[in-house]
Amino acid sequence: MIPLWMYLVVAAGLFVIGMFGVLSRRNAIAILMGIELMLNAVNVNLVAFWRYQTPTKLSGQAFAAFVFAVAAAEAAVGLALIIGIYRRKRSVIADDVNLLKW
Amino acid sequence: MTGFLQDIGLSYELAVLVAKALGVAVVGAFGLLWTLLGIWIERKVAARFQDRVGPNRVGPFGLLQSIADAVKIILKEDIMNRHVDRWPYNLAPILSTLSVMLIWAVIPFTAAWVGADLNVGVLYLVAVGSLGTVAVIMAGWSSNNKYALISAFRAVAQLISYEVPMVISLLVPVMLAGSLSVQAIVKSQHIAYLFAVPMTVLIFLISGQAENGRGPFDLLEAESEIVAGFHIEYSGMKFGMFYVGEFLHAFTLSVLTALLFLGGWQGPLAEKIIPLGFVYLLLKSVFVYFVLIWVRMTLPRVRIDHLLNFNWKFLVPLSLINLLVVAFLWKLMPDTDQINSFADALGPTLVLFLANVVMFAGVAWWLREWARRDREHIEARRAVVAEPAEATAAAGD
Amino acid sequence: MDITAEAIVFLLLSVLTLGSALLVVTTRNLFHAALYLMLALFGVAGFFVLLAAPFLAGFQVVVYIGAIAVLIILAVMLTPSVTRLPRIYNAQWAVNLALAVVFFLLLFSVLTPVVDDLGISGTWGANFTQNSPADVPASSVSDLGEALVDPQQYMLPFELASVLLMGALIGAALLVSPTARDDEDAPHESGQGA
Amino acid sequence: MNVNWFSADYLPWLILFFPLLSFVIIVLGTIRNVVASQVVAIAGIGISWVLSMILFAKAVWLADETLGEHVYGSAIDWLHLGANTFRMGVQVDPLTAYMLLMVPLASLLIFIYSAGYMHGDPHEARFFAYLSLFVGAMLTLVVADNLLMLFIGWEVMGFCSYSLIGFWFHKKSAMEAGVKAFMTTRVADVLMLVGIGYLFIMTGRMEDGPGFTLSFQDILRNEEMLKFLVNAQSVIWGTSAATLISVLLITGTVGKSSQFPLHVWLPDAMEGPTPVSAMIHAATMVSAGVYMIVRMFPLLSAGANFHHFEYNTAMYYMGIVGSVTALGAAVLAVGQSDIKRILAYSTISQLGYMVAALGIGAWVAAAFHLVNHAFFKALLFMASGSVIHAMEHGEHHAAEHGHPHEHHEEPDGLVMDYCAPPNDVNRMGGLLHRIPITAITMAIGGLSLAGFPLVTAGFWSKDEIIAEAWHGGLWNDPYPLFVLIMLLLGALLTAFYTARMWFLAFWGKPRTPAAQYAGPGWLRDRWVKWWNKQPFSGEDKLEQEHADPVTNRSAMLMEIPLMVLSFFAITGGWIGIHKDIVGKNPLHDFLAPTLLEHPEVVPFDFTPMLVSMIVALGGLGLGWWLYGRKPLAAGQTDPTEAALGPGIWKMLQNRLYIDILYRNYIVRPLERAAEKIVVEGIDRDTIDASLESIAEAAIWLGEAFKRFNTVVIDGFVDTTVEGIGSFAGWFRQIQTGRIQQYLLFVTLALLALGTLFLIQVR
Repeated sequence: MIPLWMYLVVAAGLFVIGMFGVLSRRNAIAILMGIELMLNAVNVNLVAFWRYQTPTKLSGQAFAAFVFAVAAAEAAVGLALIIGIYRRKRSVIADDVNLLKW
Repeated sequence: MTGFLQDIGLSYELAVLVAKALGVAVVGAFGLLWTLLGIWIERKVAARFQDRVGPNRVGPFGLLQSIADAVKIILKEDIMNRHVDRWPYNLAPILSTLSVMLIWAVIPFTAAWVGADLNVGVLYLVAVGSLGTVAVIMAGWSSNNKYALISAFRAVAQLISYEVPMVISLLVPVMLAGSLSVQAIVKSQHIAYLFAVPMTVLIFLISGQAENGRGPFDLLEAESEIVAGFHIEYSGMKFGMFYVGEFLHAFTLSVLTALLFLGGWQGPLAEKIIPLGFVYLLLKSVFVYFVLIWVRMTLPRVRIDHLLNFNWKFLVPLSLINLLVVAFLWKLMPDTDQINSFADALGPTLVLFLANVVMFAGVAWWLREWARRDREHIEARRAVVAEPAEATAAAGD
Repeated sequence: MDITAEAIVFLLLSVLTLGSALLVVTTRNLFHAALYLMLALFGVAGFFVLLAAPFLAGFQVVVYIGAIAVLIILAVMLTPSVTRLPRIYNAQWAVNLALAVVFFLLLFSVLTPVVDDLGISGTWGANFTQNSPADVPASSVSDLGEALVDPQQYMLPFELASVLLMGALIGAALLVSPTARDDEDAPHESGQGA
Repeated sequence: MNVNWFSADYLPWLILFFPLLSFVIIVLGTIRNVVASQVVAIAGIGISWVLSMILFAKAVWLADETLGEHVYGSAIDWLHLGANTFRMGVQVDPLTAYMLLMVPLASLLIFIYSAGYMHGDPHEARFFAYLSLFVGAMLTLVVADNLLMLFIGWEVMGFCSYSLIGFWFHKKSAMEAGVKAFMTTRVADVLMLVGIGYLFIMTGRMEDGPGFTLSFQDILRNEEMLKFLVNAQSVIWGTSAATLISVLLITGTVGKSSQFPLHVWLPDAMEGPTPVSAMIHAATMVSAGVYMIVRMFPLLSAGANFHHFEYNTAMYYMGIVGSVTALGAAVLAVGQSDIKRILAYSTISQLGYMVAALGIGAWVAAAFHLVNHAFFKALLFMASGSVIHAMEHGEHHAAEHGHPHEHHEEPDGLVMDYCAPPNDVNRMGGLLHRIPITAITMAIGGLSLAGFPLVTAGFWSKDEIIAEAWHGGLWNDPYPLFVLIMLLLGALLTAFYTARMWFLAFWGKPRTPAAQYAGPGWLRDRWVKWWNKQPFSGEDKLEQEHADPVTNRSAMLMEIPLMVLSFFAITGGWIGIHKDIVGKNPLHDFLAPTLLEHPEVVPFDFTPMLVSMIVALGGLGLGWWLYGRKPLAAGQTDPTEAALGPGIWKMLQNRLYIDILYRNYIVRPLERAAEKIVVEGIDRDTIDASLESIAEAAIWLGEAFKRFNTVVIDGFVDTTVEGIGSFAGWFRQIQTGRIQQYLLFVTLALLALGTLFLIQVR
């Protein structure tokens, strides 16, 4: 079978890619997509560990399920915020929303 | 099948692969062929509702009309606008048909014929069904056309909204059967669930119809408003594939209803003579499909705000209440996990049926109150609108 | 590692997932990016199937592809004027790229025995080389269901998650409700367009 | 401690407790609510009165010699002073019981009267709080079983009199009157405190004695103690300790009871509300002084054998001061036109009677007159308050009828002959028809004051004093004779000015519009109609109620106490009629056991009685002749003024210039001396100068510190702060508001942490 570390490396790659997206994309929606990628990487990790380390205990799956719930909430609120900001400022560039500074 | 293939010298894995591929081919071919027949049936029935004759020129009773249409549509020129978003535009029709065909993978046609008896079958149904949404969105967006985009917006709003009551109503047979597997659900129906939970069936049918964008909920392709909607820019076989996808979607809904609530392939001697189950399933599905055509041909199209209001303010709460009532009663009744015969199922079915009757009465009362309030509201507004006119008239004098 | 069917599938899924993820962060057209995101998520669902978690796979498709990705597409469609920005990255993207690479190398060095094989370091790896796990119990789906509502296990987080979702539902509705824009000070471009 | 609070031993505590409790409740709780304050105050004194009556009944029941021997009472340890302990306690002997008959009753009636009189005053609740405290202090003083506790009550009363006289503190004259009363009595109180202290020391010096003590039982009922005090040499050469202590204590009374020469505060004290005057003149303040010397009489008369006309210094002191005061105040009263001031001087005069009576050993008579005087003086003051009320009302009423208000300047400070318009008897006249109840009750009180023969209380008590003086004067001892003559002259003048006051106020025709319209109230108007033989119609009643529905209640509240007191002003004296006339003198029998040595009863002699009758009737007759026969008309000169001539009259009106004398030769020089010596010499040039040099040194030192502070500490702190500030200014630039930059930092931190973790694992 496939060794565990391969899953982990794939998840790490996914995470890093998502992280790059989050850090670099100007569009807020694209940032949100990056976040989704990172969350999925975490999920892959969780499930992979569950599968390889504790297949009889369902902690990994349960946590993945909670990550789903959190991701759904985050997407809903995040997108609502982005649309609200867009209505107000006609922009979804994250750097344009920089009022909160010195 | 695998055994036969191994006998002729194939390795186990390869045998399985070939068998699966054959199964897929058979199922897919059946689906497409059935489409031709189904379209003829639908056209005939619709014609009857509209006091027409329907197709009657090609072949006996116009039976070959669909084939003629298919030939025509395949031969038509495939026009592609220069400004379309190429990849999504081309992928959308495929995805549209594919999402339906994928559903068929878990459908148990008989006691033995089932593509893949997944233990998360119902979840699979929901998951794959939601892919159809993506197809519509992709088509609507990539066409680079205002009407198509509006249609895509409507699709998102409508399909995501109606997915909620549909999934909730799907939970009811899952709960009653104690399994997510479709085959298990079919097998557990010693009495068809229609008699136990008619309310759930109703909710499922309504929300399913909306999911398909058919019947009174066909806002996605409302010809009078947005000139065919998301597939406005498609022609030729791409359009044909949308058409096939839509039809299959609707028919799949009938099949699912038959499976989940009408006992599927179950019927007299269905377990002895395996193919008989297929006939039963087909009959039940066609019956449901007839009902759906009936609804579609009878009711006028609803407005988008009505559509969403109806869903969020009526259907979702109702489905939740329904789920709670059924779950509560099911938990209350003894030995519900050991129903192995018609006699075992009789008692719980009766109880649930009575509860449904009570719920129906409540819903009827609720709707009446709602309508009354609506009427009063409208009248009050009418009075408010009318009064200033009189006042200005009086001032003018 | 032998070249088994599973390995091939894994390889394909990896390429699919990582490739589409890369496209998600690099594509200029956000709509395409969202579609690629769907693809990446689909790949993750495939991993779940491979990891014997079909329930989560179904969940992944329903929640992520059917709901979250579609919502993202909706957001993209609602903000049409910015789908084709002149620049898609901000000023710090080079730093980010370097950082991401370093981060990945760090993780890679920790996770894999490859580093050991290369002789770079003898003791870094945490040893994730196990490749023949025990079988998953047949009842894992129903076990998961029971675990989520078992007071001894995950009932509290489960209920909290439902409260969170409810809050998110209400919050999102409130944020985009028409009455919430009353105090708007930005000019209405849409009003002038007509 | 297991205490039965309703045994006679503990009941006195409760008697003084309830008014004090009312004070606390009003001050802390109901100060904002007038009605509640009234109820609380009246309930407090009412309970006290009921308890006093119970106690009095018990004492009378036990009216034999045993009450003198074994008084009711209890005491607690209060203050431990090394080997000694001050004990606080209460006792009830016959004298206390007799006082308890008068004080709570008069106070209760004054309280009820106040509820009507003070109606509408914005600070009515405060007024009742002070009244309650006043009564509580007086009751403390009355039931005290030692001199220290008595002194506490004494001083609290001093404070209350100050507060109540200056109750209308926005009025400058009232405020100054309060200060005057307080300061004048303070002079005496200091001397009295010295006396108490000296007594305390002397008792401790007695061998085989009770040790340091101030207890009445230990001192006054202890023959050896009295003998020791008489024989002990005092610090002043030639006087015994007893004499010195007595003189000091009597001086306290001179201040408290307003005797010459410290009488000046009392006439001014009526700047306070009239119920306060009634309180001070009758129930509490001035009575306290006399009560104290009555109480201490065994000590004051120690060494004297007055039954055989051998007097000691203290008695001479009392006799001379008292008789001079009795006559002098009476003379001054004749020249006053302010109704309250007339009564004030009459009080001084009557107190002089009591002090003089003690000076000749007439102990029972002094106590007798004290209580009787309290009753009729309370009556007179409250009646005068009613008159003033009526006059004020009349003034408003007259203004409504078109007579303009007379705007009068109120005196700013000490103006001798100022007389507030509503108080001026010259502006009255004919009030008998306007306020008949007041007129009649006032007539009763006046007759009692004048000593109208045989009927009134005043006659019997005054007669007893005169009889005692007569008895001494018969032996050709000049001292009793002097007292007798002074008192007789005083009695004559008392009758005269009483008659003058009453006739001026109530007789004849109204001399001003205010007097013409004087007096509201349903009862009064009803009486007016009845008196004028007019029917009192329902219409009249409606009109009245419409006009002033509240005043009717006040008027009623004010008149009830008058009627009750009228009863006591007459009958109060009947308990002390000489036993040779009616066969038994219950008062004398009751009071006598108080003293260790029972006072003898002077044999009955008809002559002094006849003389006093003649004096009283003569004075009244003279008054009637001058003022009643043909009533004073408006604008007419006072007949007395005409008879005496303007010089003497003016002198009388200016109170014989005593107040001005004090002001010019005592107060002002003292003030100047204080200014020169204390303020300038000591305070400014010595203390201030030294303080200033210290301050300058401190300032110099402060400057040095300041320099150190600015340069070193501030420099350090400023540099730190500026460094932090500039660093922050540079550092805040990382807060760009760009979320992705923040995330970059987070990631960097994560990377750093991860690396660190890895290194550690290694």
